[in-house]
Amino acid sequence: MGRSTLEGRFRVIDVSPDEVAEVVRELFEDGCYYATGMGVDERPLNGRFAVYHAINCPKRGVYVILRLTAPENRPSVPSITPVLRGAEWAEREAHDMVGVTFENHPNLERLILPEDWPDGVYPLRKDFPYNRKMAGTEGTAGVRGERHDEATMSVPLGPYHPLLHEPEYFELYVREDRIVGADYRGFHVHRGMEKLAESRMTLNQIPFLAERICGICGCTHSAAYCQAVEEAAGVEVPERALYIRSLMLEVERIHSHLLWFGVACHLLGFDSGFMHFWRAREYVMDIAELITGNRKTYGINLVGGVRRDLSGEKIQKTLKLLELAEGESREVIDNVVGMKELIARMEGVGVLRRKDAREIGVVGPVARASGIDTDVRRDHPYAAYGDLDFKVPVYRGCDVLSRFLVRVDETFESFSLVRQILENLPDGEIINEEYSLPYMEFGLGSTEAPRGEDVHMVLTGGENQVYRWHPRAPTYNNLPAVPLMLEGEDVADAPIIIASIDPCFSCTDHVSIVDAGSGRVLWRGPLLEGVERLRR
Amino acid sequence: METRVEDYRKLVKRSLWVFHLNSGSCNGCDIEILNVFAPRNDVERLGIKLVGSPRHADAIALTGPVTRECLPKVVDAIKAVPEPKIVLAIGACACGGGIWYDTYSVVGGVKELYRIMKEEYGMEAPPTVFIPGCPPKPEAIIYGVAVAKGMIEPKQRRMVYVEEGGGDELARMLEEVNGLRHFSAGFKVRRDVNGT
Amino acid sequence: MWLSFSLFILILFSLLGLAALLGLSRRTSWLPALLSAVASLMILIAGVEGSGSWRAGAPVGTSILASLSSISLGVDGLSAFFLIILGLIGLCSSIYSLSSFKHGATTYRAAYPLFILSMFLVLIVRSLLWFVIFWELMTLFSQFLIANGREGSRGAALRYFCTTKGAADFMLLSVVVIIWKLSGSPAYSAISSVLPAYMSSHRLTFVLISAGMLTGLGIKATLVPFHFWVPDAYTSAPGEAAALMSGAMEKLPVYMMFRYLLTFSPLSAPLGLAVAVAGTLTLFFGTMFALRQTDSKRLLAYHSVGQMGYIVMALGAGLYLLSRGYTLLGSLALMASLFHSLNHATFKSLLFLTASSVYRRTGLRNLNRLGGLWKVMPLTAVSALIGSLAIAGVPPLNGFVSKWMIYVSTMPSSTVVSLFGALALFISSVTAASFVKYFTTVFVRPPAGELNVSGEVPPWMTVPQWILAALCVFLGVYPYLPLRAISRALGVVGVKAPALSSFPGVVVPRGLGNVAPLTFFVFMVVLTSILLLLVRPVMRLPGWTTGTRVLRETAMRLPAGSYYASFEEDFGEVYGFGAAIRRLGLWIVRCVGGVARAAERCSADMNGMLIGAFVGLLIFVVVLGRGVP
Amino acid sequence: MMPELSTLVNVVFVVLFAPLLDGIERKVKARLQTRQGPPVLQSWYDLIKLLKRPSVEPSGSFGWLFRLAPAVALSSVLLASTFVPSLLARSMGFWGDLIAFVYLLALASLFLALGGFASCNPYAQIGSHREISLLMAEEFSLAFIVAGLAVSAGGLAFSAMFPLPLKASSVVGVLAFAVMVYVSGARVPFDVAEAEPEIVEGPLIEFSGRSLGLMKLTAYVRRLLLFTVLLNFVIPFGGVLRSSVYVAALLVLSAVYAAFEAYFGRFRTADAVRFLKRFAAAGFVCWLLAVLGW
Repeated sequence: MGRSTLEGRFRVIDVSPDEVAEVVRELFEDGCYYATGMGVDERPLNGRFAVYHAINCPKRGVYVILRLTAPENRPSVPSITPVLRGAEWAEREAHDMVGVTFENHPNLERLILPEDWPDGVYPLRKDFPYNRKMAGTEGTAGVRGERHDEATMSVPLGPYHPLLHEPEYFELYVREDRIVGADYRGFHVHRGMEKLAESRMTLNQIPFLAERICGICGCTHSAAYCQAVEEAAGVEVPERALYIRSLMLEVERIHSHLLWFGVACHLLGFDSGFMHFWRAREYVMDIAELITGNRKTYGINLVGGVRRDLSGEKIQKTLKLLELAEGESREVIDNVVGMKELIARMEGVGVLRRKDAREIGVVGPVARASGIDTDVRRDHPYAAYGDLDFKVPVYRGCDVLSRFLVRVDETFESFSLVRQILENLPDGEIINEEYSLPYMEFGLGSTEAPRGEDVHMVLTGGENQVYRWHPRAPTYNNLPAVPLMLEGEDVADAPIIIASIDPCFSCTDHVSIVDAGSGRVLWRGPLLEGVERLRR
Repeated sequence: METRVEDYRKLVKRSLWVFHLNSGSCNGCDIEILNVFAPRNDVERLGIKLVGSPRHADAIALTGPVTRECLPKVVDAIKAVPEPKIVLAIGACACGGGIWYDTYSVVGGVKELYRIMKEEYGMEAPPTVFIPGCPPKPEAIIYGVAVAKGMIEPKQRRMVYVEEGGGDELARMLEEVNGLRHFSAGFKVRRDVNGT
Repeated sequence: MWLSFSLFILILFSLLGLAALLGLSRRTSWLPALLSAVASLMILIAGVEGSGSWRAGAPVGTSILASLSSISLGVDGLSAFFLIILGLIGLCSSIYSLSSFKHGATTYRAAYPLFILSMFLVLIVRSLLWFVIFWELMTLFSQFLIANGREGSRGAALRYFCTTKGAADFMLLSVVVIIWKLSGSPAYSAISSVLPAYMSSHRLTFVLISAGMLTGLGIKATLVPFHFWVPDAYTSAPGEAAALMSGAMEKLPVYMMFRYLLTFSPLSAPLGLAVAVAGTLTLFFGTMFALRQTDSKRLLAYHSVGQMGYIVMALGAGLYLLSRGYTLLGSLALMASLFHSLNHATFKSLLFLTASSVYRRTGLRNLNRLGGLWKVMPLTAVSALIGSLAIAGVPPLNGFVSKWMIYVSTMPSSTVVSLFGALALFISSVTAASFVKYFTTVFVRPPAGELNVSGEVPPWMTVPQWILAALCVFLGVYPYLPLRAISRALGVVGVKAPALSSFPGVVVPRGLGNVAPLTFFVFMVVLTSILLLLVRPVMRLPGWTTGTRVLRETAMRLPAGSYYASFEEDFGEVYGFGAAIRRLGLWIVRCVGGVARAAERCSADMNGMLIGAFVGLLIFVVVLGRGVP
Repeated sequence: MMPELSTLVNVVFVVLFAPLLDGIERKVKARLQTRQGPPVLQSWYDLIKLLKRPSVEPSGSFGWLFRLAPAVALSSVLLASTFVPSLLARSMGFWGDLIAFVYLLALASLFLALGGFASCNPYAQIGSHREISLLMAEEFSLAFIVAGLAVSAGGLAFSAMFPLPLKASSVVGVLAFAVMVYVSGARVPFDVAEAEPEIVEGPLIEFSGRSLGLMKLTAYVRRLLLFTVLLNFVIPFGGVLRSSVYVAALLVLSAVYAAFEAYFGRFRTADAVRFLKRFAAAGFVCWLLAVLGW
């Protein structure tokens, strides 16, 4: 017994360059938003470059994939950024990594690669060996003070600021203790994962690679990847495997949210909160270790199913641990919610209005805190979520507190989901290895990560390989909202505001983005100049 | 070199302040580093503290495979920690580059990093403790830190077995061992050099 | 004194007169400065000598016109104390002028020595009539120091003129004439023997005369709400002139207040309280406004206002406490007031000189733009640091000792004055904050852009700064010398100063308070040196900016406008209230100075106005003079 | 005992005991966070390590001021410890009074901030200006409390104030002063100047090794001295009994304060200033009671 939960999840449409803008506009007016896009070097197949735009239509429960191609000698397609702002980075990413030019793109600057990366070398083209190292290791981003004047101060935040245990760089412009603008420079964690996957990895190694996109929410990435391949190959996944996948996804959500609560408390100077939340979280880590053998990067998902089964004894133990975790979490959260000073530091801070949220296309708890009712688990059911009963919390406060509360509600929904899964776990196989991989079949998998919608696109490559794999993490969509949230806030609130989207840069940075509060991206000119100055 | 390490161990025996340096990690190791400060493991009881500024640090907890973009900043950060210092290379990526050790945008672990530091910045590599794992469990991290503090001796040791009359082979091996010295420094080597 | 008084005055007159004449010539610009310096030195020596035997001049006549033909001069303890201040500040700013005079306008160079001369005369006359006349002259000459041809200086001078001349001096003059009428003679001795008794029986006269006298003096003493002329005037005056005005000229109203309040008028608690309230308002609003300034000289000017508040508050509190029977506390407060006058003169002129040095080298007063000058101008920087710490009241520098005396004399009294002491303590921290800002924005953190600075100012500019800096330390560490002069000064106005010195500490009896600045100094210097040896850094590394390379260092600087933004936001109502008070002050001055307002309307021309003022003054004196017996 | 000798004992006690007190506070906080926590001597271990390590000077810094800052800061608190009776009741009391004490602590803060500015680090600059903002707000509250206590005791010298006469105003004043001890000790939520996750320990960011050790010691001594003055206000007797009561009370106080600290999040600077502005009312009440003679 088995089924593919993903039937009718997406529709691929070949569009001609002339009509793409019109199609996109129609979709946009229909309430869709831009999910992700990728450039593909299809020259070995047909001598052309292709661009895939994935557009999410939550109302219809379907992703529309628009495919554009361009000949090898003139790799240029029309840009859809003028119609749909959300496509800007995806197009620039394709330009940077594959070398496709987008006509009429407002700002086709370098996006992902370091500043001293040579021009005209595109890592995701098939003729680029994945392990070629480029000369030059000088730094790139630095304090530029682009929008600086004598009455403002540039405050560098990162890459090694204790706020984030990840290398990312924000530059805040501060005037009289208020933030008047913010720039962001990502890319620090770009590890060449997509190239690695299509060059050196086999189909069933990639789930492990995908888990290492992010150490916090890796399971959701591997699940999304597996779903994409299953969709492309039409693999029937056993029910039990789907339940176990959901189980791990929910366990991961609980651990991620508890982690976030702890970090948020720490950022607000409430270290006791950090300690108590992490104590509660430790039980969740135990659950993960019990079920998968590892505390994180579970390595549970494979194409066609999962790797480890659950015994009755483990279920009993898990339930016991779950009770402990839930009890302690509730106690700590009740205490924290009762702390007036702490709540006051979150209330009305980092406001992202619903209108802005929609335009930027934020996902996950950030969207739900701004009154947008969206959840991939409900809108595009996958794994076992179609059978499970859960609520999607939506708050309208638009501030950090709302994001906090959304996560609180979600955490307890997840506790209930884990319980439902364990109680209704169907019998049967845990993996279906009887499938054949078609050549050049497109697949899309999406999951609701703790941080929001997570989209993976796959082009299968036969020979037990993928031809192209493109993951998109939720932080990619949420980050552009941060400068908006920061504007006009007290500089002391910057950490909690940045943290309020629960940013996961390593997720984002396999692709990465640039955003400037002004909408301008200011890297190249002044940056190279700066490098020159450093050399002198 | 050996005496320096002994001095260092004496210095940090009861108090070790660690600066966390993420050179492009996936967060797995970073979260586990935070985890050892959480109540269950609570390494503050061993006098270990996470500090925000490298100026205050005695040791660097390096995670990640050192991406190309991070490289100069990582070098700056290592430079910013006053001597004497050691590096705790935490996780598979930091130890050897992990799954992406040879991709175009990754330098590939501390060893490569030290080579570049030496060649391009003229910096001596600090003594290093390797804590492998993906991510290493909190217990492993605590073990590594305890080794660094001299609370326990590392179980692994560098040993060189040489056959009689090795000749050229011996010279090559000794050269290799010498090349390793700066980052093994009597703590722990990543692989034993077994000569046969 | 080996010199007879007449000879002394004659020498001073010729020195300063010659200086003024020479100032008219462009070539030997250092000569008038040198002559002024010599004259100031003589004044200083005279002040230190404080000869009570110096008397000169004929007895005062019976009518104004007759009185004008004779003049009575003399030095007593009180005027000697203020002569010390005048001599000291005059000396330092004149030395400073040695190399700065060549930039000034001719009128400026000519007026400078005459300004010193007129201040000297104000201090040594023994008749209220001549006091007013020299006071007028002093205002007149100070005018030229402000209107020196720089941009905006004319407007500033106009405002200064309208306020001080229009409102203050006319009011002062009329009050003086009334006093004379009441006491029958303008001589101090005559007034002090007749007036107190008269005024204690005529309360209304007492109130009116005191109000007029204190308003007239208060405007010059920059009391809130009459402080609005200060920032503009001090910003447009060159540094050494601002130092002279802030250091010396502002102290002259204090001198007259001491005379008036302690010898001309009866001791009265409400009057003391009123003065103390005025002082408290001044110190509070002056300093709170100073905190917000982003122009170096405006900041100093507002602090000048604030510090005058301390002096006047202590004076008022002293009066109040004396009249309420707290003899010890009252006399201590009066001592504190005088001591703070001296201290304020030293550190404020020092700070004005440093601001001026910076201005001369960079052409900037904007604290948002300035920065990093320690590396270029280390001598100025260190003296500015000492000055900043002194005004901030850091122990054991002089600002601390006098402020400490103020707190010790006010706080323990179980009267409302205790609250004023508390406010002064708070304001002291605001002063410290403000000078952390002044010092760090000018000398420490990086500038907003490349500053085109050629190096340290010439030695003639650094020497006076260092003299004053050394004084800031000396007066604090060894306060016994100034305290001796102060007891003598207080003796003149009939207050017996308590014996405080108990080496090495200053101990106020009955457990009121005690401090040992000399011990502090020795302890701090020794321990700090030991620790400095201990922490000698072994390496230099690039600054840690959380891993980011710095491409533009100047971007990462706290702008002066951002300092203490949260604090200012939370104390926002203070600023609203302060602005309202300022408007009130302007309104009062407009009402009082109707005459001046007419002048202001009819003439934008400075010369015309001056002539008009003189004519007005003459008419006033002659017309009123007739009525006096 | 001679006052000189007893002062020496006091200074040595303060220096030795202050880090220990911090260790106790860390232990208490750890227990409240369900952790075992560091050994009570941990702050001492940290300090010894720091003092053994060399210090670094940032290359863009203003060397003299940067070096001077920790030295002056520590000297000023040590100077304060010479005339505040701590372990032994006799000390160089005539060296200074409450005003001198307040000023010396402010001097330490001032040089902490100046050192921060001298390092030219953006975070240090932000931290330093926060430190001074908070200092001003603290003095606003403290000034009224000091005035109230001065009126109540009839003087500012320690001879008059230790112990305070038993009056309503003294009680209010001591309670208010106890709050100021908490605030002045840069404890959460008033540690805005050295907030680690926001501005990387603010003014201290560039200090390392010995100079950092001196700064830390300054902070510990400062906390201990604040406790000491608070206890001196209330301990009415002398002799051995006083010393033992004093030490016991120190331990209890620091445990209580640490426990409070574990249950707060950090304020924004503006919030902290606003709190202190309002708290001045308590000082005013104390003053009013004192003037009324209660």
